[in-house]
Amino acid sequence: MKLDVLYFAWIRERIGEPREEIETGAETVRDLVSQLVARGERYEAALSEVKSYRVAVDQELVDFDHRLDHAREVAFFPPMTGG
Amino acid sequence: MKLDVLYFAWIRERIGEPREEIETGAETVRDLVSQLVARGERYEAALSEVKSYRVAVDQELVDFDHRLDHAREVAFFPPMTGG
Amino acid sequence: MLIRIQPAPFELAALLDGFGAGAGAIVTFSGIVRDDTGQMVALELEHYPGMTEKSVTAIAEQAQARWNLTDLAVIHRYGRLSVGEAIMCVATAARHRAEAFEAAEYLMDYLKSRAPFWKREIGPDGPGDWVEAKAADEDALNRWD
Amino acid sequence: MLIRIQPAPFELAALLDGFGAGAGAIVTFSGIVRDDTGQMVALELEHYPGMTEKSVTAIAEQAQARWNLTDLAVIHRYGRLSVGEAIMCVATAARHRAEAFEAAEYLMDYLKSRAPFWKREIGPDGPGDWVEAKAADEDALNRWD
Repeated sequence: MKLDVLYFAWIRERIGEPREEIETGAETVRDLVSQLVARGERYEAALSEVKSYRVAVDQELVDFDHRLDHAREVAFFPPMTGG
Repeated sequence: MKLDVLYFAWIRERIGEPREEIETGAETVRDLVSQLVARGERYEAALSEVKSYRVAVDQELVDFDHRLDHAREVAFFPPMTGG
Repeated sequence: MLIRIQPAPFELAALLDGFGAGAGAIVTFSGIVRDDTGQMVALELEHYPGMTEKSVTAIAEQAQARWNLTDLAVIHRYGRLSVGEAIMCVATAARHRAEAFEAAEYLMDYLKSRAPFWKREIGPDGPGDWVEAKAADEDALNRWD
Repeated sequence: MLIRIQPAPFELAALLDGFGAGAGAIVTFSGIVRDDTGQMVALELEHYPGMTEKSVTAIAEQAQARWNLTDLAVIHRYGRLSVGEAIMCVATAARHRAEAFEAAEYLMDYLKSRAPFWKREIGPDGPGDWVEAKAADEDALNRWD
């Protein structure tokens, strides 16, 4: 399956790009994170500490056990600081 | 002692005037209320139910036991409805 | 700190011009004449000249003592106000939102039950009932004890 | 209901023109860029185009479901905002003040921690630290459970 993966704020900076298309067999967000972290240093620096960031699948906040069955867009970002 | 006595809202309407000067020997607000109520129907209709209104002495809210020693102005009015 | 007791209308925008420099959070509350019955054309607000400004100032000073506000304003009108007109407003400015919200609610709770204003409904045939104070408004003060 | 996510400045006065017809109470909150350190010249707000409007709308709809509001507005900016500029505002209109205040605080609590915005401080030498989310802001959501 092909996923659009988006990065924001310091996660974007650590990975070095705002989005990429990823070919994956990941069943859950957690699987996708493992696959990304295995890509090397930049991804490890951005995504290894799962408590430091949030995930949205198709623009809805989800937890790490969320299934990616029909997902098209996954976004990783720090806790929000709006308002 | 001479006091300026002021009436507001429905108390003013029942008594029929907004203010009057009253010569009194009342020691407390409660004494003054008794003296006023004894003046007749209009005052009774306005002031006999002490739970239905408030009192200010020299423009500060007080309770009925408040002493009138150096008082100059006493006001009777319903519970406020500002805001 | 700005306190105004006046019959004239006011503009919230004008009040906020330059208000609360250095604040991170500004809260405003506006009270509007509301027609609940479909029978009201205006409110008549009576007040106690002399005591009104004094008590509103005292309420504002209590709020300033309690929260760290960078600015505070209260405008309260009296006289005849048509349905839809603004009766009053408060504005609070603080570094953080919780302070600004709490101070504005505190001001409203006290202005409602401790500032010497009395409202009467004016219907198509003239003056109607005096608005009665609500037990809920008196109770609201307890949360600040 | 008005929701706007935009880089451009906004005027609270323009927002309030005609806002909340029939309401007795209007509350507004404005968030302003604050310089706590004396070293900040601006904030840069990044957001998640697509998700932002969706999540702000969902938050606003939750507030409307929970309180009886006659009107509601949220404007939230993104991009570079100088110290002293308004970042965002909410406005709520209701019959009574408690509803308007609660709904405004609810909106703020959720916008703060659930709308996809991220702030970074810009100093005289360029981009500085990302603003960290506060535990207190996350905790503030619990009061609405």
